[in-house]
Amino acid sequence: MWSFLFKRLLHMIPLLLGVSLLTFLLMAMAPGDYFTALSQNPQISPETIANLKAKFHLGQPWYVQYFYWLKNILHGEFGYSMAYKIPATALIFERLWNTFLLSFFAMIIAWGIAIPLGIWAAVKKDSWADRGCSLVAFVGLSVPDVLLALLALWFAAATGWFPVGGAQSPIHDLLTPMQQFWDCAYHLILPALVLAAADLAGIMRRMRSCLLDTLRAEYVTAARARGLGEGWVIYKHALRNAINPLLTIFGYSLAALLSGAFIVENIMAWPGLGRLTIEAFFAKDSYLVVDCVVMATALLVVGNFIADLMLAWSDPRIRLK
Amino acid sequence: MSALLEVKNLKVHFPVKAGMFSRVHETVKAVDDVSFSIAPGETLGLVGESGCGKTTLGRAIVRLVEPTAGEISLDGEDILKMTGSALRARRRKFQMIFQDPYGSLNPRMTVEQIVGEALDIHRLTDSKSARQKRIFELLKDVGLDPVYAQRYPHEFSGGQRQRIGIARALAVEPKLIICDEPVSALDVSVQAQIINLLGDLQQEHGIAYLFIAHDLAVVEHISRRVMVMYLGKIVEMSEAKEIIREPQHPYTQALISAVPEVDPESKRKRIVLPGDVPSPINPPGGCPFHPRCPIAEARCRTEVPALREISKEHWAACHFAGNKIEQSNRAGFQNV
Amino acid sequence: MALLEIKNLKMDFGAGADALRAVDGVSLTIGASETVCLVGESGCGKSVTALSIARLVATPPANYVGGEILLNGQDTLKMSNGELQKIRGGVVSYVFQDPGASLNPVFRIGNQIKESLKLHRPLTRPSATLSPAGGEGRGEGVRVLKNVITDYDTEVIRLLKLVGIPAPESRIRNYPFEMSGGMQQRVMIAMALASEPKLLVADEPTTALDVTIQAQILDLLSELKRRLGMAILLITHNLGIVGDMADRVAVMYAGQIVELSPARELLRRPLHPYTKALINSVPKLAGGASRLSAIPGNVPRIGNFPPGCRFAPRCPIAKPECSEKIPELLEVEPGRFVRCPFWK
Amino acid sequence: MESTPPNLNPIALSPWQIFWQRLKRRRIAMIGGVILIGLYLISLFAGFVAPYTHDRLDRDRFFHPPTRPQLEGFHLVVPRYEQQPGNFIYHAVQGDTQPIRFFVHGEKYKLFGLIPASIHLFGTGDDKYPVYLLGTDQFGRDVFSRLLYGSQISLSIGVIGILLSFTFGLIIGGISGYFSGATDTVIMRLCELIMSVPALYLIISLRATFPPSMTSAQIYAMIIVILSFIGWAGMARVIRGMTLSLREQQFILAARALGQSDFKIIVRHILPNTFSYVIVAATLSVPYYILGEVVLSFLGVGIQEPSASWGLMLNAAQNTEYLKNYPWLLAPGAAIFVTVLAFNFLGDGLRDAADTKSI
Repeated sequence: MWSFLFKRLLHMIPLLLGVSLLTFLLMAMAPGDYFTALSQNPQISPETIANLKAKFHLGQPWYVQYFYWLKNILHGEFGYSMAYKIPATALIFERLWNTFLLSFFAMIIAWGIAIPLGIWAAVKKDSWADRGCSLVAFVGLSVPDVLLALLALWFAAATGWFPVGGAQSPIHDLLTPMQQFWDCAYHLILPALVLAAADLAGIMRRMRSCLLDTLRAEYVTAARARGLGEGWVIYKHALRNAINPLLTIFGYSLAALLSGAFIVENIMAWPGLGRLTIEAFFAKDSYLVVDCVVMATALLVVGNFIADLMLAWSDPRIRLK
Repeated sequence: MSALLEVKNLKVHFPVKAGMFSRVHETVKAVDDVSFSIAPGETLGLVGESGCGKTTLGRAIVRLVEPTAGEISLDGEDILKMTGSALRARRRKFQMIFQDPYGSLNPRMTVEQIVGEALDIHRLTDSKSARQKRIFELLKDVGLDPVYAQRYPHEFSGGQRQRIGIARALAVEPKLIICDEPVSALDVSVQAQIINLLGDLQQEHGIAYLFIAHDLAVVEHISRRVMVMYLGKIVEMSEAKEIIREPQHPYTQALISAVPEVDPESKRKRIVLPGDVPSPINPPGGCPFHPRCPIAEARCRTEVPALREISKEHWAACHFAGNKIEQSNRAGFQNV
Repeated sequence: MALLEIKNLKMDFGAGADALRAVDGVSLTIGASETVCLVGESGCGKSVTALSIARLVATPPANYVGGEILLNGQDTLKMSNGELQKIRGGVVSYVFQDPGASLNPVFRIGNQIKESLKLHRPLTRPSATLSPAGGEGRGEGVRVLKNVITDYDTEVIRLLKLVGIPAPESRIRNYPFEMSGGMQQRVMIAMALASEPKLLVADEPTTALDVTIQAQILDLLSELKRRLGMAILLITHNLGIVGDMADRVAVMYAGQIVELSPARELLRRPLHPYTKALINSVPKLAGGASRLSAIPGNVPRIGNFPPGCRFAPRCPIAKPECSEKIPELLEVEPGRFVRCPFWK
Repeated sequence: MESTPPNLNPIALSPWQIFWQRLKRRRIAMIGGVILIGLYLISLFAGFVAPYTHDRLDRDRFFHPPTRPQLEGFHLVVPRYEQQPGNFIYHAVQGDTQPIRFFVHGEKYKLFGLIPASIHLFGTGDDKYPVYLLGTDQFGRDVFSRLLYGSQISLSIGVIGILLSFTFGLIIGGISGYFSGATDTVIMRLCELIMSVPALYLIISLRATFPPSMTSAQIYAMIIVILSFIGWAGMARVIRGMTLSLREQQFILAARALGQSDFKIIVRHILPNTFSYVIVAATLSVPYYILGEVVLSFLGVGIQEPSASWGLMLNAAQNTEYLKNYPWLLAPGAAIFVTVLAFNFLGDGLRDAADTKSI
């Protein structure tokens, strides 16, 4: 098992390097840069721009820039945001944390509802409950994130029950820590729900089909033949095995979640990585875009690694081979 | 008698990737130094348990698996040296029939297309009508009504599918057919049909067979000579009748005694071998059979027995060939 | 009273117009400590008949149309789920064809066996080990008194030893995939025996195994039967196994029993044309004959059983009337039943 | 010894015919299919069905609410709407109506982008009595007409994107699986790289490599290129997996034993056996391409004004004030929903129909 995990861990490094290289290359191919816009500003002297360019090695070929960027990363520096005029590190990590928070809670909500619902639908296969779930799932699968987020925004604006966007209220800094916590939760709940709703249907259907598959397995018949109760057969023997394929699709679900978060952040003004990416994109703040993409990828890769960890823990065939 | 097929010191080794950095750690010696020959029109039976390398051996002969070392000559030509189109052209001479009647036919092709493909590859018919005539002929040869030529495989039963597979192999008029467990997936009452069909076709066309199976009774019934394989090696080879009457190798003796017997009068004593069929990844040293052998001695653990001629045309790879296993020991049974 | 009495069992797959009859009027009895073989080719209904004893066929799609399955005198077809769970394992245990698939891959084998023990033979405090004398059925007839155990692990190890697994103390912590097919089948047998059943149903227990391993498992089964004295219903397509194991044999064809007879007599002198043809179509070691007498045609699929005698289209002695009326299963000699009016 | 199959169907059915028969029995899939055919037909004839062109501005009627046609005798009529001075609140004027007429002359458009025409399916022929079935947007453009014009972009991007990326995925995956070795390793690492970046982040990075302002045709092509660049990887991986397992199938071995060439084995044996999977996967993936365009245009980096696309139209709805007062601006969202739902219905039915060994 340890060698398996170690191998997976080592696997992440070339992957992240590859992704950063790819993004860097794409950014280098992008026409114009931050300074194109800057140089059109008559208030900024060409010398200032030249200085800035030199400072950030922008005159150099892209691969040289990449090595400087990489070197900085190894020192924990994520470069400098041209648009924000601050070192990117703090910015990135704050936004990363927000995206993580949003995705994490959305995931908890989605899996927390989808798993029991999927089990219920599988156990009550072909009943009205199953059909109802499957219809709701169809609708859920088909509502685009964009529309859902807009509807939530509309709902918030129409009822006033939820904040219309943002991660905290303007007076956040004046609140006591307890109040700050509730303020955060209050801002988090609607975007997290939207994100979860988009993800929920897929997981539910997967759970249902995985469980149905294992319920057809011969060891389930064998367990019944031993006189085990139906509940025990389903919840111990079948479910325990149905979890493994579900864990392997965790990665896909996480990727969808992060893309969904990108949309939700931008519509509901949640200050996460996705929103930062778009801001940086429009500002031609290319280092920041690269940082964002690498960070989002890292989040996904680490998520997949955790899924592998759980799979190895759950499935002895992987753990012991 | 000049041989049709001559296999000399054939080895098929597969690397097993294991460990952290996928270095080659171990090799599976699926086929390890095997030599034999088949005369034209003859049936050679090959029997062994799962994982003994019999399927790999069959596939290596038709070059579906690349051998590691050795020589395979067919009609005096070394087919291991051939590549590309030369090999493809030579494939007319040797064909294969597969075990799984469901997996061996492309589900998206009609019977006519399946059999016709063989004709097309080697351009065996020069007109559309000749092609169809030949396909109908082949279907009749294997006992199928040509009316069903436009049907898809899923409409046929297992036995009928196996007939289609045989027709496909026959289409190129091969001299040798490797039959890889052709009846083991079939119902008992259908098995006999296929066995008889193979026998009839051999009589009619003079094809030689290498007949691979795990069922000794089937192999013995259809073959003139029989080889017994264990962990990649031939442990015994002789005429079929002789090997049943006078098995020399203890493994062969156990195998024969383990065949369930329909006749209630014949009370052969069942020899129950202890232990499992070992994995070919780490075969035991010395004689590969020694951990399960009831008559093994110290010598068997270290010294690999050579395949030697015990009596005329009867070969066995055992230091104590001919010694009978008398006691039927209760395998792995412990008193509780 | 026989241990198991199947009376005129009829079972369909599907219902209404789409119903396909899979088992059509099967009657079979098994006495205590008797070994009965159910022989037939694929799709003849032998496995579903066997699974029906503990009602393990899912309904739907299966649909019991008629008949009774009396186990210890009680009809399992009428039992509630609770009662069924008591007899499953408790009275009748199963061993299936593919041991790799019938063991749960994610649990250690020791725990899987323990699960059966906990269910059917819960621990008794040492002080209470004095069991009431000689009670076979306590009250309801489905309850059977079991040997008392005081420690699960010891019992698991004893069972593993019983089925001939070497070094059972270390094996109990193994997962199924760490064992060979033969060892897995031994574990399945140990699990079936854990609840001390009266009847062991073995559904093609050696079909997925190698010949030498098959010999081991058959040997084990006969030895266990000799020691423990339970009844065995052995499902197989291999007539060779019958001679070794069975007291009586039932031969099934297309959902019906066509011949039922003491094993040795059936093999020595089969009466039904299908049984005869089946025996003749199997190659025998040193049999000599250059040509097997094959049965023409194909095994009929469920839903496509021919009218009248179902074997008639493939039968060498069929007469025109065979295709019209389904013949009865009649006792033609003491203990020998044949479903063919022309058996002579 | 003749062995004729006694259980054979009287009619020979090809695997495709069986597939179709199974599909026909799934009502929900057929509903999805019919909806899709309808949507694509309407989109094809958008210029004719839409009463107005996508860029016609009605400067007198910003945020006009959806027109409510009424039944007057045997005629469908639309009322005239009057604007409250000073804000965008409109009221129907009672009694002042015009009948809706069919096949009316209206603005010029080009059918299929080629044939000049000016006949519209319906309209009043009088600009004082506009038919704004779904209201107008902030520039006074007819949302319904824009929805139809937008469908041309949104719906076609899905299909063209799928065709492109699946063609690549099929070829690359097939090659990778059949030949294995170093080619395989390189291709699979590349797929992994692409798939390990959350899709939208990659889309934005790719978008950055194109100039910010392009013609609408260029933007259209760019979106397809971007989406296909991301889409081929997943397909290639799956096809490779299927090829690997098919390669070991005995009918492939049989073809090799017969001396069939590698190329013909791939074309005749391997690819046809992946088709049913590919069709199912393609149907279920079209929504992702449609949504990809929606998101890009919504974020303002895709289709640009004055062209119409569903994502771009939704962009206007992002303003909470608009959203609260003019909810008809969400109409494109409903259109996306219906389209995606129809694809999911059809795809699910296709999957069920294909999901057996006998095909």
